[in-house]
Amino acid sequence: MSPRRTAKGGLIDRARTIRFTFDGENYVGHAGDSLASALLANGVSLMGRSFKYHRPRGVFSAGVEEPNALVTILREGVREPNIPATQIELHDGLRVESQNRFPSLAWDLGALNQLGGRLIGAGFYYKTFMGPVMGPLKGTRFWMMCERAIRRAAGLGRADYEPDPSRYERMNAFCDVLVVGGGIAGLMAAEAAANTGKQVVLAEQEPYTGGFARWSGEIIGGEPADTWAAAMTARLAKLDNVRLLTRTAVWGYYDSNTLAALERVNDHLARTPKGHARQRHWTIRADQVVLATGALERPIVFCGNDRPGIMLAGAVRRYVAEFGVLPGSKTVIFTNNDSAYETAAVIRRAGGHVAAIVDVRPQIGDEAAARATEAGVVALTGHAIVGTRGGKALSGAVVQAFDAATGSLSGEARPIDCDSIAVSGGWQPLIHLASQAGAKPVWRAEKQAFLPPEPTQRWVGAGAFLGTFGTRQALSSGRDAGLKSVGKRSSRAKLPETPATELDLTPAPVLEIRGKGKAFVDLQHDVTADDVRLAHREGFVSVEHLKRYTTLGMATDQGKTSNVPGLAIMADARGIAIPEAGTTRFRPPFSPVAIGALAAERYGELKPERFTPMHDWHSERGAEMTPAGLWHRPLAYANAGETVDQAYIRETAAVRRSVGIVDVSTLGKIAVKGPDAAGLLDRVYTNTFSTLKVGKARYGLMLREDGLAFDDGTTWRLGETDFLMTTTTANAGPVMQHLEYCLDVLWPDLRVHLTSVTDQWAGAAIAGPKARAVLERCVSGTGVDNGTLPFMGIVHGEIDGAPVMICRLSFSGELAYEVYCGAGHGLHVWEALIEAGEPFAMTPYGMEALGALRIEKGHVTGAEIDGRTTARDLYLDWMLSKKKPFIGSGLMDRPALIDKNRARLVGVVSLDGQRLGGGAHLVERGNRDEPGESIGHVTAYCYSPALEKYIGLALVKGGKTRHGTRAFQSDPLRKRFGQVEIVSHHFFDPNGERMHG
Amino acid sequence: MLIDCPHCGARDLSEFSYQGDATRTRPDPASTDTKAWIDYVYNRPNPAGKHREYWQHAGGCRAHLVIERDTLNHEIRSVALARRDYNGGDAA
Amino acid sequence: MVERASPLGNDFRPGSYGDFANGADVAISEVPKAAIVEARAWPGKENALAGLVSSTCKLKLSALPNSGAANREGVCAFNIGPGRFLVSGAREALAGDIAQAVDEETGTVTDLSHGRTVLAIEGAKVEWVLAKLFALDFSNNAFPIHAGRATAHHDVFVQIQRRGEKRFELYVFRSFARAFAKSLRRAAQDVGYTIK
Amino acid sequence: MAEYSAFSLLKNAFSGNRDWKPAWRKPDPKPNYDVIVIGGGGHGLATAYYLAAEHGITNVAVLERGWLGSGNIGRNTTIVRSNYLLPESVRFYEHSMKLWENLSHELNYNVMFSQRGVLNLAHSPGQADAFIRRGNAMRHGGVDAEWLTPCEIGRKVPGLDISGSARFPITGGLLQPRAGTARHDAVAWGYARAADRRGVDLIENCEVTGFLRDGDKITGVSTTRGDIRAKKVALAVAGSTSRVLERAGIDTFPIESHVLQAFVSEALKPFVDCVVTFGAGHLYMSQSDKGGLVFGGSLDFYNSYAQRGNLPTVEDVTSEICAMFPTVARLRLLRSWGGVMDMSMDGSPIITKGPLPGLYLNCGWCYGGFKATPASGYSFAWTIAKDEPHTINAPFTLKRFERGAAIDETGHGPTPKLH
Repeated sequence: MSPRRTAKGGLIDRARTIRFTFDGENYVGHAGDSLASALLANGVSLMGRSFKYHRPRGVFSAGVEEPNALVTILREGVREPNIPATQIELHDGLRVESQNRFPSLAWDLGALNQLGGRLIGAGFYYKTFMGPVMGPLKGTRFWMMCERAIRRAAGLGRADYEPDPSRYERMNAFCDVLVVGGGIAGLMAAEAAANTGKQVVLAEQEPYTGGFARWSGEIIGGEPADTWAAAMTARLAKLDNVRLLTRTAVWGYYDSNTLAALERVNDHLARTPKGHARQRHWTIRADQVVLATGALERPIVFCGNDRPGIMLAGAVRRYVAEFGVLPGSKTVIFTNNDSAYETAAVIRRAGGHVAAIVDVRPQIGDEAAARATEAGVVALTGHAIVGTRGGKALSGAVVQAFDAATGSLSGEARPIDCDSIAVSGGWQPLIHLASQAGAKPVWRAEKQAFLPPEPTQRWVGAGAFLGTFGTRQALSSGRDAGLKSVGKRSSRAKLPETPATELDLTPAPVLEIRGKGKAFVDLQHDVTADDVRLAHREGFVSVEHLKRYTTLGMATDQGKTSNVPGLAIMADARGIAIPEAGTTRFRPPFSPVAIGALAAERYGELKPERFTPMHDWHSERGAEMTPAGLWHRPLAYANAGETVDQAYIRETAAVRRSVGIVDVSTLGKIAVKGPDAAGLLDRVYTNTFSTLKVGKARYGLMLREDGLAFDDGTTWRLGETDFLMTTTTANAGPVMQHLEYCLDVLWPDLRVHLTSVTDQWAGAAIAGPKARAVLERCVSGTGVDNGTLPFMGIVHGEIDGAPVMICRLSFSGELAYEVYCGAGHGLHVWEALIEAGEPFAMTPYGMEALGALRIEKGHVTGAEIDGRTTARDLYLDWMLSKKKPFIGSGLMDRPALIDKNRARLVGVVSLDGQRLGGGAHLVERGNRDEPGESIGHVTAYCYSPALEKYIGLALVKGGKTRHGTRAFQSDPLRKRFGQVEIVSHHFFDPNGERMHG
Repeated sequence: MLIDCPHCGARDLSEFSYQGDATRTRPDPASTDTKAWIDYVYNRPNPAGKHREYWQHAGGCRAHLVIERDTLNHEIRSVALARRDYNGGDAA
Repeated sequence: MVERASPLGNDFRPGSYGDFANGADVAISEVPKAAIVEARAWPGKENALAGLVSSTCKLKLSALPNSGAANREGVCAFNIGPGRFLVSGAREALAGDIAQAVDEETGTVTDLSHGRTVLAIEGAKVEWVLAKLFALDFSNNAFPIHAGRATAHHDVFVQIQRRGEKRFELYVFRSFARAFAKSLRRAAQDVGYTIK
Repeated sequence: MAEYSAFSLLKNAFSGNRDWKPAWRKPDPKPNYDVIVIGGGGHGLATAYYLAAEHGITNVAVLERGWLGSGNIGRNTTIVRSNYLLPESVRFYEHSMKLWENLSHELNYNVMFSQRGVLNLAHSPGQADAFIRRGNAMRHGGVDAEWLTPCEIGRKVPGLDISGSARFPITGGLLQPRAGTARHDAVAWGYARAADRRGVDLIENCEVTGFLRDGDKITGVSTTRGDIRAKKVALAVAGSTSRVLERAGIDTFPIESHVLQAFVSEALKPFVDCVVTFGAGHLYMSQSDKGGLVFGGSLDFYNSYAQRGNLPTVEDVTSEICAMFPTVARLRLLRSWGGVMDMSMDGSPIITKGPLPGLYLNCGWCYGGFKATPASGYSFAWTIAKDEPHTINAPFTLKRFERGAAIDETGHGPTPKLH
């Protein structure tokens, strides 16, 4: 028998025993236990260490607000740190470790930090560690040395570097009503809304719905409350229009009633079934939301309030009633309201012992007194706990007379033996989501709580969320909210009967007992009441300053139990009311969310892959692939034993010598159709397209509105009103969007349609002196001779039965053709071309050779059109029409854009046989160590087999005027330096004889 | 955030592409008034409150929309197709 | 006639996958469509275009947003934008027929027969699976039979037509088809699926 | 006011920490100042400090609508770097870096500047070349920069996916060793305290509602705490620039306000040392001294003053961090928040005299203002004091748009959302 397990009672399944380990020790619990309840049942009260002082801590709550009992779960081969023991459902094989301790939880060296207590109060680090002004530790060195130690002491759990093996998924949901919280109010709201036939989603963060009904011990509708809740849940589950989500925390309330929720689908199992998600990220778009999120209990702050064994009174009640665990053998209750009296009675009913009830209020009502009597004690009214005893476990409390009106203590301090204290400072509605939705919470003095604001989005509140406590209120406000959410008025129908209670949950305005010793406000971050007062003394009085200066409320629990007491202490120090001290805005997530769950199906994938029709062919030929946006493109087809460099040089040479073939399917392609198609092109291109003849193509350049170069490509006139525009691979999307904007916004009068046909066409470029010969061997239905297919001409024909469209254009400077066919025929045509090329040893080439060929020709691409260059910089001024305006013509002549000293396009040749480098700079001074000012940079480089030299393109100040001069390549990052000659960027066949041949 | 596309209906923010201020007018294409071009290309009212702006339903029907949205709370007050001459739009 | 290659690759093979111990709840297949075109009307000509498409394809297509139609021969059409329709069928000549039928005063027709790949998904859990990928309401009320939607899954444009109570056809850009099929299959893992 | 030191800390510890004084006074506004700085964020406070410290101008008020440091300095991802491409930027941010390196001493306030390095990962040969171009530009500008191979990156940053099979394989990385992070709030508080000690009035909860004018000339401001006159009025209000300028009658301006979200995970033991950025998307991440992984990505891409973002960006950013560090998937997001960025038309700031007589303007920091705080304050103070720009901010005027001399680090042109 577990030392603290009650003989009977609770909702656990005592017949099912579950084995688990904590720090390597074996324990047993029962189905239905949380890790926290199972550890408590085993008599384990020390569960964690605090952040800063490494003080021993036990579990403080029974839910999501837990600040102390954080553990690391070891599951599926990875570590999952910082999980509250209160949120872990016990399952067979569960392995957890405690955190932030060395060498063990019981004996932790970090606890030495406590010796420095006063020295390391709030903000101490801002005042020191600045280090010496001179010497080896000057500057930031001394601080960084200290920081190293601080960082090691800080942090909580440890992560490892193993990739998370889990699957996550995203789910989109739409509903009329989303009910957040499956307690009594939430269930009532869901039923009321569902009965009208609306689509309802109910989300409950705990494993079971019912909430308070599960442990209240009350009667609802003539049956035990938990039975009532279970039956109600079963009824809802049967309805087609209701989706019940348990283990689902709604954590974010975004614009347009879009809410985010995390479902822990399989965390309660020993392992996630194969193919299933560990967690599911829900995005729920709800017409209306019912917030029935309940309330959290907050503590009273007193000296020594952090010892293991001190817990919220409501949590104690839950452990006893829901889990059948008594948190101690002798419990002292400390409260400022009536709710804790029920806890006292519950402890006694379960066979436990209440040592005392200490109440700060001078007197109490009859109902509370009756509960005290039932618990076997007389309440010590007008008293407070002023200190505690014990080490790693609580051994006693110290009690003194207390005047709630003045906050003063009097009389003798008396010790009371106990190993458990249940404390209640009243209840704070969970208004996080309402605050995220856009409005500020409102402080209500008569309730001593922040209440929800007026809705700024479409939500209705219900239950304890509204600051009205009690089962009766939950039943009625829940049903009302459900009806209101579907646009119905409140019902007069009878509600389930439940006995009235006279317990007064309005707390006395006492949230701190001042005394000597450390009184913790934020338990996890070790922020004490004195720290709050220190912040006040130093002027950090605004709530945001307080939070930032002391770190109050910034721990993993986000201050769920500490925010209100912290504010109360600051307000008291400033002599103002709590609302004047302010409240911070709540930010998503309400409770921590696995980052992988938010990445969901993109975890491990990030972006979809894009393949050309010939992709598998490239792979089979051993091409090394490289990402080009989302596409995969061959870098080079290296033969066995060949490096990529050797391969591209071979490929480049083969094109110049005979013929090569390259996959150009990735080029952006846009069908531009309609009577005004030519007119549109004239407006977006710097040059003229209306004069282009049908069956011909033209190279075009686009500018941005600010006059800088945007994109280039060829556009083919397939018919009078039918153009095929090509763009660079990278700019396919932006150009499409740009053109659509032009048509929708700038020139809606133009009758032009745009369609992305990038995927419709597979493309292969055949380049080299033998290119025509290759086509002659395989093309039918058209001639490809110079007369039929002149430079920039287009013909239609067939290759091995597949229709093709061939345009004679050249990026390489060779006689070259682009062969386009339907993408579904892409591989077929490619293979036919390869076969036709066999007599000429046609060589497939990749991006590197493509680059080398274009560099030899001085063609520009993305490295030169980098968003900062003008047409003139690239010596493309000949393309700027003077006859018509075009996008960019208005601003392209601004003075700095036509400045003589701008960096302009040139060629560079390495003079010392060293390779050049993309991104290398050019300098005038021949001093490797002091190269002086940069005059430009190399945009692209290659080894040119045609010139047998390393060459490159560069943007250099003055451009052409430097032709024939010498400069130096300075590439300190690659540790290269050497002399280059600046030449024309037309390295190879400057008059284009080869491509026109 | 949801945007109620006049053509497609309410869709998630992730389907839309923001295209900026919709109150500027482009100078006459042939205009050589540099100041007017500068104003058009660079200057924005950038109000805190009601903002008239273009969005494209890029992950949907591809139409550009004119939206009136409050930049203080993201509330959308009106959505219309930038091209109002589509019957399809009016029928929605 | 040269047969068209599927972009889906060798991984896309018939069989049962995922958690199908209790039966596969959806089936995924590639739908061969020899003709896919986008027909697009000039402003004010939407109804005229819908009429031309209807008479050419023998179906009842309206110009209303998100609407669609299909006939018994498997020709289907749906609206994907203002005045924009995606029309498809198994007969290759359909593309040419529509192009012929639509005169320049009504609109334009662009052949996408090679440019789009069509995947069908059907079965009891089809809505559950699709809801993982798209922020769309797939319930019958919100998305009736024959209706169409233009949407996106992250970087992939997808046009969807409901073809039955529990059947949808998804049109994706061909170059993304393999990646998209992978996403779709992963989304169907938990319910179990077959590839037909 | 006492110096902060280990000794003062010890002395105060013995007296129960009861003798600490406010870090800055809470004065009422005077009717007249030499200079009014509107905006008590990092840049405004730094400006006030340098006016006093460098130019002896101490009759200065900083007017803050809320509480000091409540703008973007209180809600950023704390990265300090000078790894820029264009010479104007390199010069400016390196000036800032040098001020950072002595800032804790200068302010007598530990701003926890930790020079742990910033590493930019590249994922294709083209991107590697672009980063190398930047690194070389830095080296030619006298700034530290190194190129790391994937192997070196793997050793420096365990947990990164450096495999060739990654969706976007890492092809190398640009490291600036002197870059790092600083404690953002401490920077605001340090400047505030140092300015206050030199006589500057820091006035919180004082919103500027209008401008006092003599013809065109700005002669002061109307505030929620009354009219205040000044010889010079300087504006440093980040995301609110357009709103405040509107009160001076300036209706359009090359600025858009956008929301940027940032994220922090639960605290962990040391996990990653340097700042890492992911080049196959847009993501930057570091670990705070408390242990949280602090990260951010792109804007939400629409004009906003709401300080709250939306879900798609959250999903984008988290999927990128998981692609970079697969193990992070298992860790938990603790908190997200949003700030309002003043996005300029070329992605570079505006620090200038004008646009009206008596007015001085500091804005357009996009989402990189934090690292610039010292140089921004320094050069803005210079501009205010001397009525001409310092060499480091001379290129950053409004004129650059008219001249076509945009300083466009990303090359995206006048599309603020993309900078």
